[in-house]
Amino acid sequence: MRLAKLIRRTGRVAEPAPELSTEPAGAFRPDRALAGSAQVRHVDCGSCNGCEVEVGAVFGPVYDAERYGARLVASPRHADVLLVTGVVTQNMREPLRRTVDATPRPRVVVAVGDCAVDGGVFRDGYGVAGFVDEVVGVDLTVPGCPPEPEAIVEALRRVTGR
Amino acid sequence: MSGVSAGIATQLVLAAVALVAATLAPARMRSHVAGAACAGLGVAGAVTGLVAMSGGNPGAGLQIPVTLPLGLPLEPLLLAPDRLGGVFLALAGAVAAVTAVYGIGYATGPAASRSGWAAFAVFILGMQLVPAASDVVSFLVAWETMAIGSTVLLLADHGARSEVVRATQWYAVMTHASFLLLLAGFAVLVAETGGTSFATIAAAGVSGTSASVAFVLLLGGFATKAGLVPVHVWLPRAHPEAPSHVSAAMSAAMVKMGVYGVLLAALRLLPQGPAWWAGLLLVLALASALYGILQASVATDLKRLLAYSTTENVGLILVAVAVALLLRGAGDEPVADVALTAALLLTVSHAAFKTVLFLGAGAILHATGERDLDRLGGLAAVMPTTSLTFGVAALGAAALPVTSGFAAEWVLLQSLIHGDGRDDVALAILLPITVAIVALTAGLALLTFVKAYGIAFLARPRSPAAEHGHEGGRSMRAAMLLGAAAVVGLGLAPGPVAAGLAEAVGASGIEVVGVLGVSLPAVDALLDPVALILLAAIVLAPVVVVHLAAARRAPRRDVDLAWGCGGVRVSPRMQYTATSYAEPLVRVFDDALQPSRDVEVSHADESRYLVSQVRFRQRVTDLVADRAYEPIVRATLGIGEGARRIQNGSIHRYLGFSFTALVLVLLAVTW
Amino acid sequence: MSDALFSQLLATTTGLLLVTAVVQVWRYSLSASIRVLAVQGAALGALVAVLGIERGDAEVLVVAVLVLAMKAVAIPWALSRTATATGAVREQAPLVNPTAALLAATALTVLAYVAGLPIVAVLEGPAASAVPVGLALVLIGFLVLLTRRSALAQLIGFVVLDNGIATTAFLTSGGVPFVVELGVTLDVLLVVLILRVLTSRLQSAHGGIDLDELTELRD
Amino acid sequence: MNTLTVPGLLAVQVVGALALTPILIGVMRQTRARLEGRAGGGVTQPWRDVRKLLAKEPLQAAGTGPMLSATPLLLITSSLVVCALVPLVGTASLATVPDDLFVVVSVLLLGTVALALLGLESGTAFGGMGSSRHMTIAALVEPTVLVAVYALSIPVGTSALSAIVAARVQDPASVVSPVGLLAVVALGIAVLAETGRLPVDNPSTHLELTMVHEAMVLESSGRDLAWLEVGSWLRLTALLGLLVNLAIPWGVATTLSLSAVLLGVAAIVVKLLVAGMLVAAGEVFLAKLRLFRVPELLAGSFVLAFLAVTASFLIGGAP
Repeated sequence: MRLAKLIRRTGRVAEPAPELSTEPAGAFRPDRALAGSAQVRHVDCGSCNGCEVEVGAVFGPVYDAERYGARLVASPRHADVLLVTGVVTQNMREPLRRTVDATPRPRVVVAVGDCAVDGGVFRDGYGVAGFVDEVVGVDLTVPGCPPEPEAIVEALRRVTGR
Repeated sequence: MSGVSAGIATQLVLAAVALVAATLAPARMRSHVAGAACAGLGVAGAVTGLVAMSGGNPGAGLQIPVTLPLGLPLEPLLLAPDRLGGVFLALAGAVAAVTAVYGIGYATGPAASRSGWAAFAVFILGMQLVPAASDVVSFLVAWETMAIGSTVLLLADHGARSEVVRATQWYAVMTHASFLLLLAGFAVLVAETGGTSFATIAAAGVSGTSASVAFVLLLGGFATKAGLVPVHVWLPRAHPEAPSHVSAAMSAAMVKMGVYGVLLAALRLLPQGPAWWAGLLLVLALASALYGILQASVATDLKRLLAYSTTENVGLILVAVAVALLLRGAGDEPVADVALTAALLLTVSHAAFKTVLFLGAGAILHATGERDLDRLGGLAAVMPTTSLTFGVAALGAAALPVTSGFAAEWVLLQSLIHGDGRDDVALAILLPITVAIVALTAGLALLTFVKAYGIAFLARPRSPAAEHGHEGGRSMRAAMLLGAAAVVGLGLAPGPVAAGLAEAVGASGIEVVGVLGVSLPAVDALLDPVALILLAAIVLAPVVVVHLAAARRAPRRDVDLAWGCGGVRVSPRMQYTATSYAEPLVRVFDDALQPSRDVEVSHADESRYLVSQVRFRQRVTDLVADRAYEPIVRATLGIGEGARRIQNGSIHRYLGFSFTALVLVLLAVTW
Repeated sequence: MSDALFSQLLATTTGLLLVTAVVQVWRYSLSASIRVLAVQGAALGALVAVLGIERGDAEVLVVAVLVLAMKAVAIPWALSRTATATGAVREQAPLVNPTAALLAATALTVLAYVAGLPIVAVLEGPAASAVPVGLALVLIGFLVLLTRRSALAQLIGFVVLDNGIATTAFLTSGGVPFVVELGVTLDVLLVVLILRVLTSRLQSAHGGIDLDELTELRD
Repeated sequence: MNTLTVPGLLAVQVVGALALTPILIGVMRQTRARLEGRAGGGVTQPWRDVRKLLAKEPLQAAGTGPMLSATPLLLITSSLVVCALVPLVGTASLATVPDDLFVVVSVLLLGTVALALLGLESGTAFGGMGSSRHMTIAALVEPTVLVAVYALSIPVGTSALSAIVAARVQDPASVVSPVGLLAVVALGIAVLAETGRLPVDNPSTHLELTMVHEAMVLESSGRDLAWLEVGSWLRLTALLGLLVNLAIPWGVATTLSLSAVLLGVAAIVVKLLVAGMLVAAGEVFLAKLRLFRVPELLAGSFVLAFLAVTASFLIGGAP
């Protein structure tokens, strides 16, 4: 009963959806197969967990990426989009490769956060194998340390086109 | 000379041929010759059975005039199967034929020795004479022949494995206990009626206390052979140790002779029994069904699992029989007939799929030397035929469409839910409980056989032996395919089968409908597997079209590893094993199974906070055996010890014994 | 009212009584148990009312109102007060595992039906045919008393038991005389209140209402 | 020509189920999203997901066998057959394939077994885990289902679902009779367990260790996954539909006249969507039971079903 009251009081917390930006992001052309629906698998390759917080927020009530057709899934076999966060450490190089290989095509690899995009502060660290684009090809990048949830949402919306 | 008697004579001749072949044929071609002869014997039995089933000319058969110099009212031995006997004769024959064919390729070492094949022939002959016998003496003779043959076969591997001896001891003791009970039971009947032929006994219509005594004794004897709880203990010991084609024959056919016996006693010899007989039978049967499947679902030894599932199935069969008797007592004839038909359907279908399952287990044993599911896996890739046939049979055992098991269990459930308990308290309480237990049994059977098939044939090999598995010889594959075909065939055509079986027990109201479907007007229910398949095909068609279209656009891609969270290596030891698969169940039924678990954690030398390895061991023992039998066994051994002390080999003491005896006798005389 | 409707209502109310009893065995969150107990009281009241209307007996109707007030309002209220006071929200692990207890409840119900058959046979009519439910309630109440640790849960079991007795009484005779019923119900309320006091004392003494703690009073 | 044939009706049911199922799931997700204060992906999202999955390539790992591609087709076949048999729109059924309850259950179980084998086949720890739990639950649900329908079948004297539903349409009193209520409640719990909803299984979990159904399909991708999803959604539709038709039988077409069938379609659509919303709303308030508490739940539902049977026998609660 208390929960019911709470629900009634809270109502809808999702913020109104911002405009879908139309200018193309680099060379990225969204695959028409993924229009309107993109399952997301998040891969942490050695992040400081700053980006994780933001990614969590993306799928939380406020930003609610699900309304654009993006949903988190439990297995790359089910996924279309890989959100890769963090600079790739030695131990995560092979798992990342396998994860990408385990994702059926068409697939989109999104590098989230500066570390993932270009190594960020960890670049050339002793345990670092390189940034994501060096290990597996990257289709979309979301710079920022950590990136704004809006930015991540926008990247996902480029894929789903909603 | 009628067809039946000709058939039985042929069987006797073929048995003799088989014996000669087994003893005289040179070692390298012994299996072929003797196996062929045994198969022939089986076929002869099957044909004779079918003739008798269709009621060729009742009473006709082989008369063997004997005169024993005893004061007993002996009538001539008569081997004339009635229609019910025909069913079981046909069943035993068919199973014998398939297993013999399998044995040609499978039997090696002791099983293929002279004694091995000779015993097999004797075993088969005895099994086929039991349902043919229609008088007490020949019945008991056939029964004992069957017992001896099977015991010798069971001993085959005693040189190689020590468990075999122990298993054989259990089997021998139980089987002779069964024989004694039968002897006593029949003795009561003969004493009451003054005749040894079943016809005489049935005509006399025994009733009252003596009838009850006889029934209980006979039930005890037949239940022991049929492997009901609590006298099932020999099954899980004997079946795993016997050569697989023998375990197949034992489990699929010999155990059924116990069922035949119960039917013989309850329907033919003592038809007018009071209700509590049926109640007793029902309780025993329900206990067996539930306990059997529980043990099977947690077993990891494949053949042990199959043995317990046999207990379960016999339980279900006798549930049907008991319900039929109850309903008959309540005057609900039509539904009782349905239940009776269900019993026979279950019998036949169990014979079919259990043969294949044991033969499949044999093929696995043959290829990998493993019986332990925890060390198998991935066999589908290396043993396609075995995988296919075992899979089909497992479907049958799980009572899924469209196999024989499904049709049989469907008829059983129909008969159960249509028994009207509104004006009979006993029914009102027993029927719901029965439905519930049967349903739970069915559910657990599902899990059991998903486990058996999935763990053994799917996933990746859990041991090098399983990795290098290979298909068995041609005769083995042929036998398994034959059995699997029977499972599917019986499932696709329940109509004719059910009708035929109903005829055999004089049950009315079973009709063939449509192509091969069965209809039960008594409970207005209808099952037509072929139509069901057609419906499935129709609804599947559009899906397939879409599927193929999609397949053309996006073809399948092969990747090297299954998804293990990006794990760099995947070892087969990460997989679920049979033990872990049954773990939730063991927890749920903890009180009923009382498993013994022990966990050893060995620490690394550097620090006792680092664990180098954890060993987990779980054993589920047969509570009934432990609680009920161990005391008896211990007592017996104690007596044996005592006897040894008396008898210490000193000649003087023996002389002393006889002297004392002499003196005592003299005293007694002079007194 | 028409016979069909009467037996229909009878079946529904008794069925409700039975289900609520089973749920008592099933759930062991105290708050839920108390709510279910209230429902059961209401069902009992409704049953009495139905009987009253059918017999056209005003007195029985009054009793119905009384029962409703006591069993559906007063007692649950008292219990929930105790619950909040002692802060006991959830019954800690019961003595026997719930699955077994549930199956036991089933067995008891069947037993009740069998035992009730002669009664049903003696006094005819739809009302009589529901008597077994009353017996089942008594038995299940006992089961709850046996299998629960906390004083409150036992109180609930006790009330279920009393409901059972009341049900049986109403269904068999034309309802016990007004005064007796009044006495009994007040009695129960009294017991509840007393035990409530005891419970709070127990709470203050042992910091819990687990009756097994009382075994320590021995030495 | 304003009457349908029986095959026509079945076709309506199958096609209708296929069309409605994604919407039903969408509505359930949307309800949940709204109650959580989110905007939600819209009711047609499941449609888009399926369309996309069909366009994607399936992957096959080395060492996995035929089940990977066979199971999806088996599952959806069994679900579609059940949709055809269960009286969703109307109570007419084929002469040769009556909607006999035991047949329906066995066909469902065929899909269940296929899923379990798929889980075992992948040879990963998660697959086996899901499969094992799945089968354990299935085994324990069995008694509830059969006994519950046993209770429903006693007054009608047959185990044909259409006959049971038809009888309830004719005689609304039997709907509120204790026997009917008990049986339907028990069946409801069984259905939740069978279709992997809360509190037995959490369909939207991402944590492998808490998974039952999800864990078995972790290995599937592309169109395989599409069929698996649609298949298990269809199960939900069929069983939920059966449940609502038993609880609120009104509106089910008892004749084959066009008008009756249209009414039946409208009725089942409304009932299903409302039921779906209720289930989803209820799930917001529920937490997943620990696996070893599930038997208690099932035992409870079993007791209800059992009481229903004994009641209908002993107090003759059923007309």
